[in-house]
Amino acid sequence: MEAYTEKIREAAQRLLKENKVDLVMGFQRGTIPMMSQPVLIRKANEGERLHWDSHCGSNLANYLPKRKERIAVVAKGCDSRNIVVQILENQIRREQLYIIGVPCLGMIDRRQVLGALQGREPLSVSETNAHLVIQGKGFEEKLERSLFLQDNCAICIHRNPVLFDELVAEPVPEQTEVDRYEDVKGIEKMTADERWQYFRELLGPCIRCYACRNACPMCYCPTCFVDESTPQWLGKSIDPTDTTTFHFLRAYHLAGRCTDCGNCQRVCPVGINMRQLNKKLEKEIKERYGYETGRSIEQRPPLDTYRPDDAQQFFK
Amino acid sequence: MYVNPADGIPRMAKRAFKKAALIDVLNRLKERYRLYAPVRQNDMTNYQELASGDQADFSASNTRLSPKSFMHPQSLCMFAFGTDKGSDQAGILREVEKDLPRSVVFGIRPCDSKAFQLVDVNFNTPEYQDPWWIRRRQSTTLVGMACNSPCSTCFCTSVGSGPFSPDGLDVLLTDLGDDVVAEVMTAWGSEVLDHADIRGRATDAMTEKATALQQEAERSLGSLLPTESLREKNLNALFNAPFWDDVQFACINCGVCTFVCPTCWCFDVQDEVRNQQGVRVRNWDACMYPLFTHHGSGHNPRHQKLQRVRQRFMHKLKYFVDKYDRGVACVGCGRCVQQCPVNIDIRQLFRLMNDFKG
Amino acid sequence: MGIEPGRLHFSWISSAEASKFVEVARAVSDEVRKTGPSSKLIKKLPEVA
Amino acid sequence: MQNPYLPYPVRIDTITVETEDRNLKTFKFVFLNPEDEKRFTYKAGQFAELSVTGKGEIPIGIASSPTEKGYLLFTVNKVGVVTTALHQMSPGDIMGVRGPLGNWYPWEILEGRNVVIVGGGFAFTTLRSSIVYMLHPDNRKRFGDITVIYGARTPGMLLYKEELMAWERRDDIKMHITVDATKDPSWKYHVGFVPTVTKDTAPSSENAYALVCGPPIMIKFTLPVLTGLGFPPERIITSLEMRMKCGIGMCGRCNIGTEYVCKDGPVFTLAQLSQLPAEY
Repeated sequence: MEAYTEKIREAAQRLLKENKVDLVMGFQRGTIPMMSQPVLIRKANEGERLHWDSHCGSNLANYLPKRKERIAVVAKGCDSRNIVVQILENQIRREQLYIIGVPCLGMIDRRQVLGALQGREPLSVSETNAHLVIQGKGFEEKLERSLFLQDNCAICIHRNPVLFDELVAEPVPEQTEVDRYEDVKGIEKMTADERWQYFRELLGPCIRCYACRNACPMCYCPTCFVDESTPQWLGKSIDPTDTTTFHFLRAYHLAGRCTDCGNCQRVCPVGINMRQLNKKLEKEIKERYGYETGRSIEQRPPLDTYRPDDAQQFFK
Repeated sequence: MYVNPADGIPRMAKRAFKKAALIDVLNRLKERYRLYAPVRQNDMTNYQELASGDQADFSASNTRLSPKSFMHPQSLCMFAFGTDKGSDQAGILREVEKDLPRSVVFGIRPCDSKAFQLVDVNFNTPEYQDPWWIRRRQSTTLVGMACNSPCSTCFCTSVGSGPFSPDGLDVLLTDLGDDVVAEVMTAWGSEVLDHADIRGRATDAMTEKATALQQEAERSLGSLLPTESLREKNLNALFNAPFWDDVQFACINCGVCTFVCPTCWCFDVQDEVRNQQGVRVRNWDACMYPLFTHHGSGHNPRHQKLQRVRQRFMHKLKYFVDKYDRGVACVGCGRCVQQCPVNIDIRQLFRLMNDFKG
Repeated sequence: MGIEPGRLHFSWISSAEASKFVEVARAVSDEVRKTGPSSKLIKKLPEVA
Repeated sequence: MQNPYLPYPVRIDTITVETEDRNLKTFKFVFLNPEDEKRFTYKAGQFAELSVTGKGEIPIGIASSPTEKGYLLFTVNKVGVVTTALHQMSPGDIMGVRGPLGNWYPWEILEGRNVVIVGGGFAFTTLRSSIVYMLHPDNRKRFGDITVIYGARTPGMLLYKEELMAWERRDDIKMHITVDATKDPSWKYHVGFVPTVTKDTAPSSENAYALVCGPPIMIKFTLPVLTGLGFPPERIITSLEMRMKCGIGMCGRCNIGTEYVCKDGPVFTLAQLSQLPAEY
């Protein structure tokens, strides 16, 4: 990880010094364990602020849409796929970007670690390739890194950036033996009523803070449908019908656009796994159109193209 | 007008009970009160009404969500109305009766009770009194639990509170391990202890142990965040300080910090109508959202993220300080530090703002 | 989502296909009527404090 | 305990279309309960929340004067959800008025002074209230010279045209009505922007206060003119607009720095505003 940090700093300083970019988007070390903060660097001498570790789960593509500058951006596999979609959707131009790709072994799920510590507070966390070493008041724990990945990272099959100008390390091996849709298949097997109940409970704790929406690099609409006032589509209270509608509609808006970067689930203050909605749609798109989101800027997404042989068995 | 029952009542002798009897205490209170306590659900602890079988859990320093919704529910029905033009009541609002039996929030932390006192200055003013806030304040007894082991993100001692502070509480409990010391602050508090049948006197040894725990907890919070210069800082200079640009970059403009904050009180008012029946509802709102200040004309005085991020911190650490002269609008619970998805840390803002030269 | 099967239909009808529209509309309304009144995603007055 | 969020029920008595684009209407409300009218004691410069059930509330300056008994006047521009609903209502409909809210022009201080009123467009409502208040026979002698500079884009966009003409004919008030442009050959008043007319007519700043309300662009260019005429910032008074909900300083959205526009304002002197962040 330290090697990654060194490479990122070196690239940032070089690019700024050579005036290849106007600014660099990366991460700085967090103020609490297992956290990091997205940071924007404009001067080469500020490059030392940049940092990398397994707690850089935020998706920096979220900060790109509509920016005009020449930007170097640090991107994991998922982030790079979001950048691809943003380029396809004309939110940013490829020529503006210098992508510092980070081959990724998965980001740590802070909440899972905190859960495993059962109330004991981590005061410092360090990592090796295989382990997290957690120190707190009167204890030290060594946790196996692979058991504490974010849910989306554990089933990620594109860990290496798909679009980049340089990589900070050799590509990592991709995971091949994972079933991305195990949970979705379980939900598909439910009856309509069971499914309804399941989603009610899944989304019940939602406090409508919109962190999931705002953390999503694909949620860049100038005015979100929940914020429209003429007409107002949705109530603003925590009424379950409104809350459910918000999550369902947002999921549909992301059909064929979500890369499962997991940022929505990561930021949710009440721990809702709304990714299950997105993954169902991802599965449909993959099965019907053979399309995986954000793999290439050459290929238009299936939902903005028409082919006579498009699957349409749901039409009557 | 709401009067804080703490006013003018001397602190009474301390009582004590065996911690093993806590379940009995809660059961007795359940018979007399609507009883709320922290309950663990998966990896988070939150307040909920204790139903039979629920186990109260006081191990978390802080609940994930603050207890502010006891006084200021996230969504609250203010008025009801009919929209049938044929009715003589069309267009007329009527208040909705609320079921507000005497309640006890058991195990609230001192920072959170202090937060209620701070928010009182917004909802209970000389000119206007917010009926819903005040009725809930009046119907709720706060039984606090001192914090023996504050988190590393806690900073209550920096902002005029403390892990053992009795501010805003009716009773302060201290967990000594085998025994629990109960210090009564108000008549409401003494009533709760009577109903819980907690009558034994705390021994001197217990009191000494509680004091030692207090000192240890306060010491563990470390050095104080700087706040002493906030008041004298020039408001406009601070407003125009260059650091806001750096502070705001990471912000994604979600409402997490404001929704988990025990002192964020902003709300929106919305009408909803179904089948000629309508309600006027108020919902938590947040200064992080562009819509919060968006004029009907399209003009928005805070259309940029920087302006909204600045508003939140300026409000807590400067506007509130200047307007009410009772310190910052922050109780140091650390929830926003823990929950901000992009690690914007209010403790950094204390330093930046307090130490700003210019 | 848990919406009963039979409540949601998709069809592709050109603006020139008036008779197909009538046909589909009739078929859809018949089928939806068979499923009875919906109990899901029905917005009532907000269920709040 | 009086619930400060509960509006007084009122009946719409009359609705007058004010402007040629029909976007501004003046609503005359009569209280359903006479005791509510007694509670609603206001001063010129205050506002109220107009409540339309099912749509919400909207803060609007009170256009009637405290000297006009038995009714309230509000002139409403159609911009958003509530104002559009309001524009679709009819005389006889019941709705709500909550207030009076906010502070007022400093009548205690204005007594014995010359008053210069500068208004633009549809922001003339509380200024109308002020003029009617000062011109009332009981009050007129309490004030010195009254000068009014009021402009709109065209003659058809002026509010309260009949009253403007009536004031024109009086000799105890100096009227300078202006329009940005007009093709009407019979227009016998000023043509030009409000700041220019202010500069040209040059009302004296001696013992005078200026009340200024209008669109931001008008305010921006008028303030330097008034300063040039010798008005110190303490004697230039304006009224601000903000998105509001509660109107009583609780919902948190309308602050400029430490001040809630709904409760601590909407009336501020230029001197006060200079101490606050320029965020409005």
